[in-house]
Amino acid sequence: MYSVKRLEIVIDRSYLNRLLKELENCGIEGYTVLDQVRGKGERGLRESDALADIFTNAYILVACSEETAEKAVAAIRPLLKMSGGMCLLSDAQWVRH
Amino acid sequence: MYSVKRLEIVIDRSYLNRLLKELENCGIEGYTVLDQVRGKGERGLRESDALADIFTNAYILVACSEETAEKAVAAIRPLLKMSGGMCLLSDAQWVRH
Amino acid sequence: MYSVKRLEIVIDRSYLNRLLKELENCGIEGYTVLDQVRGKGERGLRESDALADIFTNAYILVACSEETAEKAVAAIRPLLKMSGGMCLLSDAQWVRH
Amino acid sequence: MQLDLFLSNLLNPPVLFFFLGMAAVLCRSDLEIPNAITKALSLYLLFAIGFKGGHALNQSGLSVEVIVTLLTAIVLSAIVPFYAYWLLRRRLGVADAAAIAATYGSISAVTFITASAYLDKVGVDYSGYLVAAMALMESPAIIIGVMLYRRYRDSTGDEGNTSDWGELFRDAFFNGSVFLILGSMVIGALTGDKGMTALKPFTVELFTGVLCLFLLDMGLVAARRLSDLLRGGWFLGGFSILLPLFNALLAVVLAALIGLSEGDALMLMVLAASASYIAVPAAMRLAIPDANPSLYVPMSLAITFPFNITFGIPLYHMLVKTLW
Amino acid sequence: MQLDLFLSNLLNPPVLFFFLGMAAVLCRSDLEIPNAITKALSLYLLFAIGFKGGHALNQSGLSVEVIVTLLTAIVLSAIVPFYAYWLLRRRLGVADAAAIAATYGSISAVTFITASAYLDKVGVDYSGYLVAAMALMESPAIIIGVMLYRRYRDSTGDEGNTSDWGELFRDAFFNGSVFLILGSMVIGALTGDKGMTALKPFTVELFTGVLCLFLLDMGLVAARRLSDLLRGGWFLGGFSILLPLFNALLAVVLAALIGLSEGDALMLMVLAASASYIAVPAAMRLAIPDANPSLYVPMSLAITFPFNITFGIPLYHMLVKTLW
Amino acid sequence: MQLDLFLSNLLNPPVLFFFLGMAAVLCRSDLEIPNAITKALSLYLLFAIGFKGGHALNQSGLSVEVIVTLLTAIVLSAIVPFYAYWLLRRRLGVADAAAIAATYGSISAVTFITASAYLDKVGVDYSGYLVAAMALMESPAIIIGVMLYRRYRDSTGDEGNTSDWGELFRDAFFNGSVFLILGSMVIGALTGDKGMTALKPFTVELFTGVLCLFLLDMGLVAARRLSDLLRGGWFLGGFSILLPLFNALLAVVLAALIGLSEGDALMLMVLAASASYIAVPAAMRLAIPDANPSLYVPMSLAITFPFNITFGIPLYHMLVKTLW
Ligand SMILES: Nc1ncnc2c1ncn2[C@@H]1O[C@H](COP(=O)(O)O)[C@@H](O)[C@H]1O
Ligand SMILES: Nc1ncnc2c1ncn2[C@@H]1O[C@H](COP(=O)(O)O)[C@@H](O)[C@H]1O
Ligand SMILES: Nc1ncnc2c1ncn2[C@@H]1O[C@H](COP(=O)(O)O)[C@@H](O)[C@H]1O
Ligand code: NA
Ligand code: NA
Ligand code: NA
Repeated sequence: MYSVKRLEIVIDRSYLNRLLKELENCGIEGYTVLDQVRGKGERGLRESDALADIFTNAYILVACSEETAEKAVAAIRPLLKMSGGMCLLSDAQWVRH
Repeated sequence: MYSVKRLEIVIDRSYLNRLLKELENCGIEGYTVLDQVRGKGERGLRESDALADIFTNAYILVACSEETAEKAVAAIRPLLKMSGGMCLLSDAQWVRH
Repeated sequence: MYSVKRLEIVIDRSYLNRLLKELENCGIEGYTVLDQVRGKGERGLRESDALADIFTNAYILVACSEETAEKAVAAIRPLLKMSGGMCLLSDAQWVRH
Repeated sequence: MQLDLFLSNLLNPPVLFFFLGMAAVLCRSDLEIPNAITKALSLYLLFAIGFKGGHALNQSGLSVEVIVTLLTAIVLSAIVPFYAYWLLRRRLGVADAAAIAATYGSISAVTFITASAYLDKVGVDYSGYLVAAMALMESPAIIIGVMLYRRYRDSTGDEGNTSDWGELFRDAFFNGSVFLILGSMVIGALTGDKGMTALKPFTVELFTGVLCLFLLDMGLVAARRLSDLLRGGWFLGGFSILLPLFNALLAVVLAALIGLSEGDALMLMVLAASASYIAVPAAMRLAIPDANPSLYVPMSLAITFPFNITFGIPLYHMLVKTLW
Repeated sequence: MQLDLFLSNLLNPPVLFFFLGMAAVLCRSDLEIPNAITKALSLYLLFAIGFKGGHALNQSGLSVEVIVTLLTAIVLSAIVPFYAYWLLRRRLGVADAAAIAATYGSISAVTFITASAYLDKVGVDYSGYLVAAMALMESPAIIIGVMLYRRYRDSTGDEGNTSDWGELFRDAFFNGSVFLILGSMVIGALTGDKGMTALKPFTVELFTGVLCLFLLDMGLVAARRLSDLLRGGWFLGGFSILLPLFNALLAVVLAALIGLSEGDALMLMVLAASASYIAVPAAMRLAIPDANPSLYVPMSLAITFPFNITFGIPLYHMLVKTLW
Repeated sequence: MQLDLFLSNLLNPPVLFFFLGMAAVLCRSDLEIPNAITKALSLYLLFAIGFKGGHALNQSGLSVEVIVTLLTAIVLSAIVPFYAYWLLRRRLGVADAAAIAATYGSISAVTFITASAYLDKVGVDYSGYLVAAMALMESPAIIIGVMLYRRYRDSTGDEGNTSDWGELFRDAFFNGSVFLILGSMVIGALTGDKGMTALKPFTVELFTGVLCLFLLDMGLVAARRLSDLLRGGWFLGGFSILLPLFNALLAVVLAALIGLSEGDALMLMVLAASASYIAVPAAMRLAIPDANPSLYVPMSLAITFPFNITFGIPLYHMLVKTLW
């Protein structure tokens, strides 16, 4: 087991692909994605209606080293600024298998 | 970046709307919802069957100040008591964008 | 409120039932499951296509005592080794209701 | 000849698909129907049955006969919860008794539909406007169940339950399935023959096929839920068969009194005997939170429903044939 | 007789189901259609309408008349965004104006489909190849909207927007709905009568039924989105009705110039008057991120769409009847 | 005339929709079909094909001819994995070789269905009861693949693999798709003409339309999975075409021996040549966890399947025509 940073991001799903590209550019090699979550924030309620399919959020969970996390956070900030969303950092232990 | 509390709640989806109303009453302005998760707990297995659509859980993630979190926890306790469910509190850093 | 360990596992969904059985054998009585998440890791992209329905991950969240968590981690390691996946441990407070 | 009716019913593809679903669970097959599909199938069935019922109403008009039948149906569904509650209280607490009483006062659209497929098969007519009776029987029992609960529960320990009567009436009368069936009925009645011509291939011709898939799914769900109940002992299992029989008897008496035809009488019996597993549980979970859904759901879904679609329907038919 | 057209349209089951959906939201019913089902219904409609259009093209061939009509349609959809933008800039910023302009230059397949159901009902013919016109009108407005945006926005504050023209063209011409409708059209054209025979029960006979369910869903969504817009005041509400009317007028003039038939002229008007709520919003969200989707989506979905399918279609028809 | 068969097959709407799906991925369109819909389409196809097959069995009865054909089919599917394994071991490890061998011993229902659409189109009859052959050919290869794996793997490093033979047999014989097709077949056989009358609009008339949508989806998936395989070099690509050809040859010899008709011989060849991408991968992932699914899935799904439905079927037909 070793310490990692847990990065949790909620973002407008329209921008998910750009976000994942940014993360990979920062050297992040693993992530888990939930394609459809809903929520509320500064931009109000965001609930998918599947017709105009642009009111949905995606949730991304990344476990990575502290260093990479810092790089990633810096890289995705402009995207989050443009699209709205949330980014949380917390601590965890990675269980080696 | 500043410290926030991460509040994670799993609740019978029938009560999701009441829960969100309670949270908003406590001053929580942002949350993320997964409408359909399944699980096991004191009340046994809970897996949706979409016919009698009352055996499903919802998952709610909230990032908020410690103070708000405490208020929220107090407010939703009776609901959780009635419906069953789980509530976890942990620490995280909110990334400002 | 009392301290618990948060165990987060991402695993090939084919092995979800075996994993849950292992967890229950370790004395874990509560868990929450997301049946369909996608992601990337050492084994490359994993995105469901619903035809050959074996490229999907499941996400499992468990809150349990530190002791149980350690037992569980030891028990599921061989499974994760075989199937791939991720396991994170972090700290949280369980809100009693 | 009596056996004939049973065989005729059992060799109905929808009924067989229900058992195929149950068999899949027993064989521990991994056959599964995604939740979104279950909902889509049920939306389709409600849409189609409502629309056909509306078209029938358009043809028959709102005659005295129609109105008397509808009123009888409503009264029937409002009486059932009272004696059901009284019986259940022998063994259960207030909350569970009230929730189960509501479940049995209300109806199951799919049981109704299966009965209509049966009548088609054996060549007996029934009035299309009975769909309206079905739609009107869904909600009253919910209100009465909750009234019983609020009247008799011990006043302690339910501070969490904040739902008021307004919400309750909305849940009872505007819940998705009631709303869709009533709405489709109104549209079917408004658009008449022209509407039916345009929608016939969709609402009429596909109907049995969709019903088969839906019953396959119900078989899967019922078999999974059954184990929940079996832990509960014989009282509830027996109740789930005997109460429907009694309800059917009450219905046949009322049907005779108001002079319904053979097919219509059977349909009224089926409605009375059927129990809800969609609308009522959703309402009960909110309005009677301390009732245990692992009782009222499997009772209606895993015992009463299969009993009705296999033995119930031909049994009720035998009775009507004897009396009429 | 004029009123007749309105009634004829209103008593169309699909239109009534749209209002049923809206009513469900007003009554706060919990009626819901799972997202996967919404997508499936829309896939079906695009598939079916494209295939039928392709079959029609196969029958008509690519005559001069067909080509002139298609070119007119494209030009029409390319002009609209210019004056729409110019009007909107009176009140809105560059981004919002450009996004809304694109929305109204493009079209709504379901409006087109509803109009064709209307024409079937009142017994007026139209050319099946207009489906090709519809498909070709989806994308140009997207390109022009983004051109306007990139030309006029103040150069600050959009570092985040990294999408280039290549991506944009792909989003405009290869987005899922455009691709499916065009692809099905090509297949329909290639397989001709043989293909149609095999697919008729699926693509033609079920069509109205599926359309009803889809419009039920659109009613649910439109009613929910409406409140977003009402906060925005009357300018946008008025615009969402007046611009379509103007577009329809422009279309009828062009239709007269190139000598379309009564039915074809109506269809061109409907296309011009309709606004996109699927393809364009998806493209705008990426290409004009600083435009507010809570404006352009409800304008097209919750005002223009219901207006067109209730009043617009018969109104345009009245006009054509007067002129032709 | 030979070219004719190919064209006839290529201008089949389902085949064209498969290529439309592939084209969507190549054009990087965002066309997508929700997972729940994929599953619903596949449930429908299994339900319909099973039911039709059951009805055919009901008509034909279980004659000696039928039984001989079914036994031949089972034997065929049990032999293939042996020589496939032996060939694959030249280049691959035990686990991968065994899993791929199982994949090619088993069958693909959609390939079978596409072949039946082709035969309808060219006007050649085949026996409906071959559906039973198809259903019976799904499972044996799974068992044999796993037997090969357990026999030849080096005994180290698989402590994780705890699945026993009981589980394996259940996965092989009761997996969802096998169960549904067999179950529907039984129901079709039991309910005979009456059942068919009730279900014809759903199971027969809609069939080609649903198949088109499903193949559109398969095209999307196949094109996405293709890149996984191309990294792996030419051996597996070549194998995915040559082995099916050889299997078809073996099948045609057996078909001649037992005296099948032209259409039946073609269908047996198609079954032998097709490879599984649903049931077998699911079983292999559990029973042979160290085999790489990024090999066996794209081989069957992205190479063998498209090869069979475009070139294979008319090629096999040509061969049968020459020999018969
Ligand atoms: N405080 C919060 N806690 C949890 N989720 C949030 C929070 N704030 C925003 N979100 C999520 O991020 C999405 C976009 O947020 P925003 O850009 O602030 O509207 C929301 O729809 C929520 O899903
Ligand atoms: N220890 C736990 N860890 C994770 N999830 C839990 C835990 N306990 C309960 N849950 C979730 O909360 C739901 C309701 O719990 P309960 O009311 O205890 O049955 C369960 O179905 C699980 O989804
Ligand atoms: N560093 C990571 N952060 C988040 N999720 C991960 C990470 N690594 C792996 N995963 C998840 O675990 C799954 C299997 O991982 P792997 O076995 O490494 O391919 C991936 O598809 C992801 O969903
Ligand atoms: Na009843
Ligand atoms: Na337009
Ligand atoms: Na094979």
